[in-house]
Amino acid sequence: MALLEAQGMVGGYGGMDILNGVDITVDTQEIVVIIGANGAGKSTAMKALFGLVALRGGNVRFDGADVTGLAPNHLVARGMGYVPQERNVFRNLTVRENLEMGAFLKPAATARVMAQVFDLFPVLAEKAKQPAGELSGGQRQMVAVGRALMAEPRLLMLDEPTAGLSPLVMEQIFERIVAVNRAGIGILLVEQNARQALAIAHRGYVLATGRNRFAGTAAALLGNPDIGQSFLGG
Amino acid sequence: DDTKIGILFDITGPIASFIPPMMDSVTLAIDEINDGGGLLGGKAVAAVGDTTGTTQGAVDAATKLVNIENVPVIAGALMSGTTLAAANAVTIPAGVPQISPTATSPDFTTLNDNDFVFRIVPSDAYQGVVLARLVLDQGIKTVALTYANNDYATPLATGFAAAYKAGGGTIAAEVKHEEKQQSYMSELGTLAKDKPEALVLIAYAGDSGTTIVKEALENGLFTRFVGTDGLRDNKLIEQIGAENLADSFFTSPSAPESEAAAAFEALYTAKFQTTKDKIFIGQTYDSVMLAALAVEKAGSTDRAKVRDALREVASAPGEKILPGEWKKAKELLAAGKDIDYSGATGEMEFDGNGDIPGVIGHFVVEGDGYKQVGLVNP
Amino acid sequence: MDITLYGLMMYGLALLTMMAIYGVLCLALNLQWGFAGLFNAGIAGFFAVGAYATAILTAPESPNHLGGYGWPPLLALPVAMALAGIIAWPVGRICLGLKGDYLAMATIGIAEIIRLVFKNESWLANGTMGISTVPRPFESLGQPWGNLAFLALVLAIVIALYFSAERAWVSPWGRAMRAIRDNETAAAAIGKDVVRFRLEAFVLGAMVMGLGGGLSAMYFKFIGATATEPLLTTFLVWVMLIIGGSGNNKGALLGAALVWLIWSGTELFTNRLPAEWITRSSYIRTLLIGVLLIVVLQRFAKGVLPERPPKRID
Amino acid sequence: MIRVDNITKRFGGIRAVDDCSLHVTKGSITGLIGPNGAGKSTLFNIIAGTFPPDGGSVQLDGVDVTGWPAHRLFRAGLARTFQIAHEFARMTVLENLLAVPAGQAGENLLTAWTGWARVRREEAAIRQRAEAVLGELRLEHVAHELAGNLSGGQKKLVELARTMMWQPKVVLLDEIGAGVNRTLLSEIAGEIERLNRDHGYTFFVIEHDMDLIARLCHPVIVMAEGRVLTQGSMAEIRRNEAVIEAYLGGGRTNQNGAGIGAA
Amino acid sequence: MAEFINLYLIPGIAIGCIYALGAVGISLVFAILRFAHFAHGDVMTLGAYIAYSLVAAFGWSVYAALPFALLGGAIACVAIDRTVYRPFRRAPGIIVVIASFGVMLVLRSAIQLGWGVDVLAYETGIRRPLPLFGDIRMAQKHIIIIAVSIAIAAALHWFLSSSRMGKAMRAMSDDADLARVSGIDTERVVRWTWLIGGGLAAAAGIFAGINTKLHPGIGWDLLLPLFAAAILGGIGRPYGAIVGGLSIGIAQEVATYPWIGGDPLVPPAYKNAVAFFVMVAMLVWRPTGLFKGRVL
Ligand SMILES: Nc1ncnc2c1ncn2[C@@H]1O[C@H](COP(=O)(O)OP(=O)(O)OP(=O)(O)O)[C@@H](O)[C@H]1O
Ligand SMILES: Nc1ncnc2c1ncn2[C@@H]1O[C@H](COP(=O)(O)OP(=O)(O)OP(=O)(O)O)[C@@H](O)[C@H]1O
Ligand SMILES: [Mg+2]
Ligand SMILES: [Mg+2]
Repeated sequence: MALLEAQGMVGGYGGMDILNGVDITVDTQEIVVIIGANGAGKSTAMKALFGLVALRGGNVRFDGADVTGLAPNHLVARGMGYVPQERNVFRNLTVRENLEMGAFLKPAATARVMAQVFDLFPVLAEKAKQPAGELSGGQRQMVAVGRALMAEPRLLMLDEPTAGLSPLVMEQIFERIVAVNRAGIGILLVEQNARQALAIAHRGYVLATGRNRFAGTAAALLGNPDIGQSFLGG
Repeated sequence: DDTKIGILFDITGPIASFIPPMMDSVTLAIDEINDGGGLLGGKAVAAVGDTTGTTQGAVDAATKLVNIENVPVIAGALMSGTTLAAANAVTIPAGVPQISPTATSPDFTTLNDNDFVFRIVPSDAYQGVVLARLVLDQGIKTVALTYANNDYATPLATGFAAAYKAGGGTIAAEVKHEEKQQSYMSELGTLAKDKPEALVLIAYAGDSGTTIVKEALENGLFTRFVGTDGLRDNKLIEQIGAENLADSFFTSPSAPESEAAAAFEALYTAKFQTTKDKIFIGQTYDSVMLAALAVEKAGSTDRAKVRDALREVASAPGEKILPGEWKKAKELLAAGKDIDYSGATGEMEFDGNGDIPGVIGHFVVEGDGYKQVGLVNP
Repeated sequence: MDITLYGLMMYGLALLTMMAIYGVLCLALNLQWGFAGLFNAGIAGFFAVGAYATAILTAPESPNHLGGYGWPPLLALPVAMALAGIIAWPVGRICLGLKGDYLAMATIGIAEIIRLVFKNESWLANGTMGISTVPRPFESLGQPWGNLAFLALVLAIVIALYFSAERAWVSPWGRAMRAIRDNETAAAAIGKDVVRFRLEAFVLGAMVMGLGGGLSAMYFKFIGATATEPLLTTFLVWVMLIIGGSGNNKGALLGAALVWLIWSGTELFTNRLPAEWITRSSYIRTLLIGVLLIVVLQRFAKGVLPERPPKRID
Repeated sequence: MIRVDNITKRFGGIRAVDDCSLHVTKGSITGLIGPNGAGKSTLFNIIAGTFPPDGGSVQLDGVDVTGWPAHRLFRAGLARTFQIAHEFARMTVLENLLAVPAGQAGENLLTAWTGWARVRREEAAIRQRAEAVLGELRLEHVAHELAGNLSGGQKKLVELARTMMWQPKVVLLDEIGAGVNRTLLSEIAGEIERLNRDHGYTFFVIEHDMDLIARLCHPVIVMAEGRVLTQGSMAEIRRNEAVIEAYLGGGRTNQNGAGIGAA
Repeated sequence: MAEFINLYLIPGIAIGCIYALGAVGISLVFAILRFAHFAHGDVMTLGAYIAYSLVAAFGWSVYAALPFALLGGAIACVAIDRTVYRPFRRAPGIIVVIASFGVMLVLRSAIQLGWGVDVLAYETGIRRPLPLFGDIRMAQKHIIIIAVSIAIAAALHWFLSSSRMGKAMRAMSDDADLARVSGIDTERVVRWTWLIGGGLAAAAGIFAGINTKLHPGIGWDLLLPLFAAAILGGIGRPYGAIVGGLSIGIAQEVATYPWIGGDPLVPPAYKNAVAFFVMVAMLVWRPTGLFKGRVL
């Protein structure tokens, strides 16, 4: 059974529709990537899934239950985790506090999970007491991913988690995503580093102007010359 | 037809706490007029405007009274600043007579007003001089002086200080204070430094007055206070306790023959069940009564005529009219007789500037109220 | 009802005059807030400088305060503006480095200090007693022509200000200003001298606030301590601008008109309350004003006329 | 073109840039890479005058510009983008560009009031240029959208577009690639090459996308812990053990694909 | 010296405590909801009047009424938030400031309608201050005001630093959207903010009433110094607000001491100017307040 299943999402900001019917499914144990041009509506789709953009049509089911329109804190409680594309760290809180906030609904496991996060991103342990706003762009991105992992979600939604990361760290993040996924967590990923993302993914979607353009296995998308031409940089 | 009397009061804003009993006084006057045969063949109606205690609000409210309510005459405003603004910007140019019950600023004396602006309290310049006389008469040779930084207290204090020094008194310390503060202990520290005999305190009881008296007593800095009409308020006795004010004394505009004052007192008590004198209610009543008498005398709502009639009904000669005698006044006027209103707060003999000379009473605390123990002449 | 046409007209004149004077203040504030994002909460201070300067310059000589120089009113206004600007310049130099709300509090603090100086230094402006001999232009024409002429003067000023502000809004100057408002680091990185632009907006706005002060001193023919209370000269202007729509000069004017209508007009209704409510009607009026402001705001959360990017220049 | 000598910048206890010296030659496209937190953006901010250094000096075209405010540097010919997009959020995309050229006549209020004809003429020229830039970056359809409403990648494009509105001598690009679609990015790379070739702009580029760096930049400077680690061609850099360890990693995800993943 | 402590310093501290309690609420609201709450002074007034009603109705001491009035102020704030401010959650701060201006007018006139405009007092008569040591004396009310303020500050410190809700407030003050994404129920945080801010405001209002007397303008008259205190401490910094309140309260009293010669250093009519001067000077020196404000 699909962990996350969204059908015919229509919605946007103010009066304007950005999504004109987007379907997205993520199965348990699956890594799914969304790619598309800038402004295609990828982030908007993620926000809609997470109850941050009001939907005028379509519905979202998580774990079998209809969660359309539920507030984010309920979604987090049900096991969804989300890392936004922009403004994804608490800039004035220290790194440690940022991670603690990630575990807000599961305080008991804080110490254990935080150790894991520090394992993954050792630099964060060094900077644990520094306000996240003073970190370099890449370091912040690590904090953001770490924060989402703290809640031990069953579905992790990442909006361009590797933007601005060094190749080494990008590699590590993708590795970790795979590891997290192996632990039974579904992953939904928006990426512009699309080749690398597709390399670890099972399936992928291509969005264009708020609609599903292509969908298929990662290998199929990578192999499609049209997609390579228009979205993967040739 | 009903006839409107404009009431321009500072209902909200800094002196809001004085207003309710004054409004009762307005009601008292209006009811009396209507019970005694009405005004100009109809009823008298109060058209109320709220200055909000600011220049802008005063001008706005006065504009509405003059133009929308079309009043022939206005009683008000109360604070000197709002009264001046309303007069300058609205009533004088429009030619509407205005009678302030309480505006004490000396500026009114010299105001270029085409004789449209009157007031029925003596100028601060005058009360200040009288206060100085009284303090000297009580044998007090050195005082500390503090006054609120507002348009009521400042000229009074200036007048007092000049007259007191001229009369041989010494002002050991003089401090101007802002109203609405949370504490006046530091001011009192300065004032009490040379241990003067008494504290002359010119402020409203409802504002800084009570606080200063209280803090001074609690800290043993002063035991004797000298106040003016702003302080001579029952709130002071309620909150401080009469026993703590035994040595203190006050001045306030008053009536020479207490016949009129007593008549008013009886009327007010009968209607509002309280024997305690409330501040400025007499002046309010008088201003409304004068306004109505002038309209009645003028026989129309023509504003210039009302203004001319005002002096006639207010001044001698003529048959004395006391508070509560509207009916009599109306009959006399109908018969073409001259009348002379004798107000709750004194004879209303306007001079050329629209001021009254006024009589100042000397008050002390007795029982749980104030008692007039004499009149003071400068 | 004894409402007369003449009375209505006179009230209308007064209403329009007040709206226009507040319109001047709103345009000034829009220049600072709507254009440059400067949170000036010290309108009262510059208003006071303009008002007192006008009063001192135009009033006849008096022993109670400085001067009384008896200048012709129309000569005094530019000087009042200049004085407000001269005060604003160092204030701006010191404070414009402050961000948002800190700037607001600093300016409010300075305005209060200015107010207290006028209130306490009686040699300067007769302290709390104020100056009650300020002449109003055209008053010799009598009523209603004098009032009408004065209104025409104020309206002419408002119109001139409005068109100047509109031109400034569409011009590259306004664009640079908005860029600075949105992101000062980036604006500096594209070559905008942030300090200079801000100071220009601040000083210009303060001068116009001084003009508003001068006009209102003339209109009231009186300037005293209560005329410069922040409630009516700072906060109400903010209410007007925000309700009308900041970043929109038309909104600024509309806000001034609408809010003043609410402020003043409510009394006409509460005055119709039964006689027993005589004391309370004023509180009810305040209540009504508050409720109306909230309702309008909930209905128009971006102001009645929200900010729009200017049309292209051509 | 840019000469950085012994620049140091401390934030509290940490030295973000530590006695760093480097040189960007005129007409080059110089790359700056290094681990996250190496101090690259901080160095850019110092060069561009966004904040002053604690020590050291910066020269632009032979002139000592240390401590110059940002707006003055821009006028001296230095344009830059921000890593985290600094768009003018309540202005349209078009206006974001129109605001750029320095010294517009209409930026003087008196001229705006009195010399409208001149302002109009100037504006027409600026607008033409802006429209061309928008076209090149695929932003024409959002020209009248408020910049604050753009998607993350579009905002980065606006950053880049602003530098193209001005004829600078040198452009500092701080990770314009992050979040930008790869196909579009390679077109942007072409544009950068064209500007460099045809107009002689010098570029100084921070980027984590090695494909882009390899295609565009020579030389490439590697920073780590606030200092220059090494410098050379991309091919040399790729072989440098220290760089691989600190920055490039195994490169498995990096070189087209055959990854670590489940696929 | 004794005179300095008795007449200048101690009243200054008491006033400072009142400022601090009010300013903490302003600061909290600022931190969480990002707007300057204009009606805060009138919430203070409301609290003071609720206490008065209890004193008048049951003959209680005002200190017994304090907890109930605190609750009253807190609940009133939550109610106001729901009816007025909630639609503005995503609106720019200035809009909400203006809405709170409307609330201020409504609250004040409601108080005037409900309780009248007369000047009232919790207790009447004269109470001599208690001798502490030497010539140092302290009024009972001042002892209580200062002691209760310290207790409240300590409780607040515990709440913000140790409780989960306190942490959630910190997160939300930093980035409300991200807090929601992290699973924090932001509306609950908002509710707690108002409960605390409203309660503290009520306490401040009651103390102001105890210190002097009660009238419908009591809170409004304190509003500007409260803002000054909140800003001085650094926006959104409750501890800063406490320090700011105390500094301003003490500075404005102590500045009128005759430090040089026999006259007050600053004429007392300029007391408020001192408060603002301190604030402006401070901001020039430290542009974001003593505690570098922005979040809790
Ligand atoms: N404003 C600041 N306050 C305190 N520390 C800062 C500040 N800005 C940057 N730092 C610190 O300085 C170091 C260098 O940061 P910088 O942003 O220059 O890195 P970078 O090389 O650009 O990294 P990235 O590739 O991730 O963007 C980092 O450790 C960061 O935490
Ligand atoms: N807050 C907003 N208000 C209005 N429009 C918005 C808002 N955020 C995004 N948009 C518009 O919605 C469209 C889709 O934006 P979205 O952020 O979903 O794109 P994206 O696919 O994530 O792009 P990118 O790869 O650049 O992040 C864009 O055209 C953008 O202009
Ligand atoms: Mg996106
Ligand atoms: Mg960087």
